[in-house]
Amino acid sequence: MAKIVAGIGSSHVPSIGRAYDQNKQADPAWQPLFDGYEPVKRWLEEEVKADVVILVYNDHGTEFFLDRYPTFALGVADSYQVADEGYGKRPLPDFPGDANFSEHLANSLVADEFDMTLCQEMALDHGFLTAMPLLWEPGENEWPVKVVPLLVNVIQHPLPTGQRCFKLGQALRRAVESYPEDLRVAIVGTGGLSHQLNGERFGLINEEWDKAWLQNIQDDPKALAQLSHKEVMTAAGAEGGEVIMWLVMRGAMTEQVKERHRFYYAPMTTGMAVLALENEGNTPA
Amino acid sequence: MAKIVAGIGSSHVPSIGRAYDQNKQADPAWQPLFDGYEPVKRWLEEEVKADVVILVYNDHGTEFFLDRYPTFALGVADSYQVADEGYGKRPLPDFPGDANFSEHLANSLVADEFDMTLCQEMALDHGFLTAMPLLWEPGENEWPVKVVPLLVNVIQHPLPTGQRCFKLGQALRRAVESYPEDLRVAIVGTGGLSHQLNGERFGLINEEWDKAWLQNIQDDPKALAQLSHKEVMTAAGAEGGEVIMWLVMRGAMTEQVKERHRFYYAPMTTGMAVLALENEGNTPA
Amino acid sequence: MSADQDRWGIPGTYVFDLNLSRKGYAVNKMCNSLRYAENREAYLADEEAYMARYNLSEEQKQAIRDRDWLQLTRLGGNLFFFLKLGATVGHGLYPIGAQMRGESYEDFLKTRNVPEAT
Amino acid sequence: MSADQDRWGIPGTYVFDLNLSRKGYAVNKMCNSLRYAENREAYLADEEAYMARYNLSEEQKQAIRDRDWLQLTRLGGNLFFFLKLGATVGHGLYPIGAQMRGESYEDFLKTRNVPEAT
Ligand SMILES: [Fe+3]
Ligand SMILES: [Fe+3]
Repeated sequence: MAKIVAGIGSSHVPSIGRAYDQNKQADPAWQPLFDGYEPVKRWLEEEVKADVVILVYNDHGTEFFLDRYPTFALGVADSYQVADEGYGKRPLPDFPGDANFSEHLANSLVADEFDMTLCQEMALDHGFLTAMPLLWEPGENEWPVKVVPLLVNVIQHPLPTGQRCFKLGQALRRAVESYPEDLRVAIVGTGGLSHQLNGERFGLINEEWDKAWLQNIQDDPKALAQLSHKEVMTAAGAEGGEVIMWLVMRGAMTEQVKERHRFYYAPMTTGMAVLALENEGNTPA
Repeated sequence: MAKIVAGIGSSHVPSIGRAYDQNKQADPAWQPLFDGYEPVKRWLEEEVKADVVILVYNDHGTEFFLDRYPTFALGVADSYQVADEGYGKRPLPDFPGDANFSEHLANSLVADEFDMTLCQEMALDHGFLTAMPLLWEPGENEWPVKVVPLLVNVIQHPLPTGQRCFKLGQALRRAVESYPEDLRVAIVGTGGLSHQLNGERFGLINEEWDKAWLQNIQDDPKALAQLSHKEVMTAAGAEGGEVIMWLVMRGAMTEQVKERHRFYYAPMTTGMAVLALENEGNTPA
Repeated sequence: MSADQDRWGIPGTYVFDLNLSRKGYAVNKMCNSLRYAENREAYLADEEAYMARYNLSEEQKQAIRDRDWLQLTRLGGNLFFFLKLGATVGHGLYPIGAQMRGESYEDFLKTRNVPEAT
Repeated sequence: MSADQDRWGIPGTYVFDLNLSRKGYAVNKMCNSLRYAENREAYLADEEAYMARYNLSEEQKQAIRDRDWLQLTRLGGNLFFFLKLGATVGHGLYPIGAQMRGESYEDFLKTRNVPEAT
C-alpha cells in the first residue's frame, strides 16, 4: 500500500530560481534562504526517501491560458517538460512521471467527485520548478523522485475555496492509500506566503500573518480553510491568496502533525517559507 | 429571479446535422426525425420563450484535445463560434453568450465545490450544434436565445459519475435561482441514446433500454444516476455512456416533472430521441 | 482483447480509459492535427514522412498503413480523432464500422432499421 | 477603482475575477503570444501593427503606449501575462511595481528588507 511520508509547504518565487541557477548560494542576500532549505533536503534524502512527489502548484501564464482555465489539473503522463517562461528554459532536467500512479489518483479523485482536468502533456513553470531543486538534488539528467504535478487555479477568480482545497487533500490521501504498490509519497504544497503584485498595494508583505500561518497550518488547518478569499487577500495580498495550495498538502496529512523544520525569510516582495511536516498517528486530517 | 422553464433531452448525431443542412426534412428516411422535433420547437417558441439556454454537450475531438481534458467546462464568453470539424463550418450563425449570467453560474458552481474549467473562448461542434436548430429556428445572422455551453467529459475515462452529473444539475438549479435578473432559462442535456462506435460491437443499439431510459429519467432519475459506467455501456454501448449528460439536465429540474413531448427513432447507428419536460411543483430533484 | 481492456469486461468493446489514452496519445495527436486542410494535404503527399513527425510505434504505423481500424483501436487510437484520418484517406464512419464488425459495408447496412438514413 | 472592483473592497488591489478577465481578454491574449521570441521581435518592429492584430480597445492600446501598468491592470491586464510585454519592452517586475505604487524604483527598494535580493 502506498503512503504519504512527508508534507512540505514551500514558496515558489522566480527570483529564487534565478539565484539558484546563478549559484548565489553563498551571496549574503540569498544564503539564508538556501541554508533554510538545506535541512529539509537532507531529511528528505536520508529519512523520507520518497519514491514520488505530488507537487501542488499553479501556472503563471506559461502553459495555461484564460481561454480554458481549469480549477484543478492533474498530470497523468510519463514525463513532464521544464517550461520556457520566455527567457529560455532553466537548466534543470525534465521530470519523470509515474503514469500508473497518476492514473490511479485520477480514477480515485474523479470517482470521489473531484472534477479534475487530466493532462497527458504539461510543461512546468516556476510554480513547480522553484521548490524542486531546493528539496531534491537533481543529477545531470535525472531526478531522485518521480513527480505528479497538480495544478490549482489561483489566478482567475472564482478560485476553489480553501475548504475545497483541504478536501482535495483528504481525497488525495484516500487515493494514495488505496494504491496497491508500496510507494513512499511526499506531498508539497507551494505558493505564498504574503505578497501582492498588482495595484497601489504592490509589494505588500505581512510577516506577522505569515508566521501565524506557519503555526496554524499545523494546529488548526480547518480554521484556515474556512477563511474567505477576501480575508486571505486582505491580509496576505492578492497574490498571497495562493496559499490555499498549502491546504491541499495539509488535507493529505494526519490530523496531528509533527514539525521537522520551519524557515521564514522576507527579503523583497514575498514572504518566503519552507515547512516540513510528518504524520503523527493515523487519524486523517 | 431567474428560473428554469424547460428541460430537454436530445441526441446529438452528425448525420442529423448533415440532413438538416442538405434540407432532407421531407426525405422519407429523415422526415420522422424532423417531425419528431417540430412540436418541441413550437412549444419552445410559443410557450417557453426562454431567454437563455444552458446546453450540456461533449466535444468530439474538435476543440478539446487529450493534452488537457476537463471533466466539466463552462463557457463564460459573450459569443461562441461554430467549430469547423474538418469538413468546413456548418452554415449556422455563431452563438450569442450571456457573460454576466455565465459568470454568476461559474461563481456559484465553484463556491459549491464544482471544479469547473472556465472558457473565455469555445468553438462548438456537433455535440452542441445538432440540437440547436431543431429546437430554435436560427435567423440569417442570429439566434432567438443566448447560450451557455457546458461541456462534460464523456470521451476519456474516468468520466464523472452519473451521480456527480445529477448533482451538477442540482447545483445549476441553485445557481440559476440565485441570479437576480428575471431570466427564463432552458436546459438541454444532449447525447445518446444507445450507440457504440468502436470494436466488434460497433453499431449496437438497444431500443428497449432507450425507451426505458425515456421513462425512467422522468420518474426515477436517482436510480439512473446510481448506474455504473460499466452497466450503462454494457447495455447502451460504449459511446451510449454519454447519456449521463441528460442527468445534468434532470438534476436541474423539479423532483416531479411533466412530459410535454417524447420522440424516438433509431434508423442507423444511434437511438435518436427528444424529450421535453416541464417542472411540476417546487421541490428540487 | 488485452489484459488492460479485460478490466472492463465488455465484449467487443474497447473502453477509452487513461491507460489506452496514454498508449494511443501519439496516434491521436497526429490524427488531431488533420483537422487542418494543409496538414491533410501534407499527409496525403507523404504518409510515412507525416507519421515520422509523431512518435508512433511501429505497430501503430502498420495499423495505419493497413487501414486496420480495429487494430488501431486496440493500440489506443480513438475513433473521434482517427475519423479525421479516415476522412483524409477516404474511409467514412460506416465503412470503418463495418470493417470493425468484420462485415462488408453492404451486409452492415442490412442490419440497420433505415439504411437510407446515411 | 471601478464599481466592478469595489465589490471586492480591498484598497489598492485589483482582483482578477471573471469580470476583469473578460474585459482584459484581448490584452492578455496578445501578451501571452509574446512568450515566443519571434513574436517579441515582431512586436518591437511595429508595436501598433502588432496591437492591431488583437482586439484591444483604444484605452488599452493607450495604456500600453504609455507603459502605464496600473491603468493596464484596471483595464483587465493581468500581470502574469503582461510581464511578457514588460520583458519585451524592457520593464521588469520591480520597476513595474514601483510605478504602480507611485514611487521611484530607488524609493521602492528602500522599503524592502534586503534590497540586494533582486
Ligand atoms: Fe504562484
Ligand atoms: Fe457525443
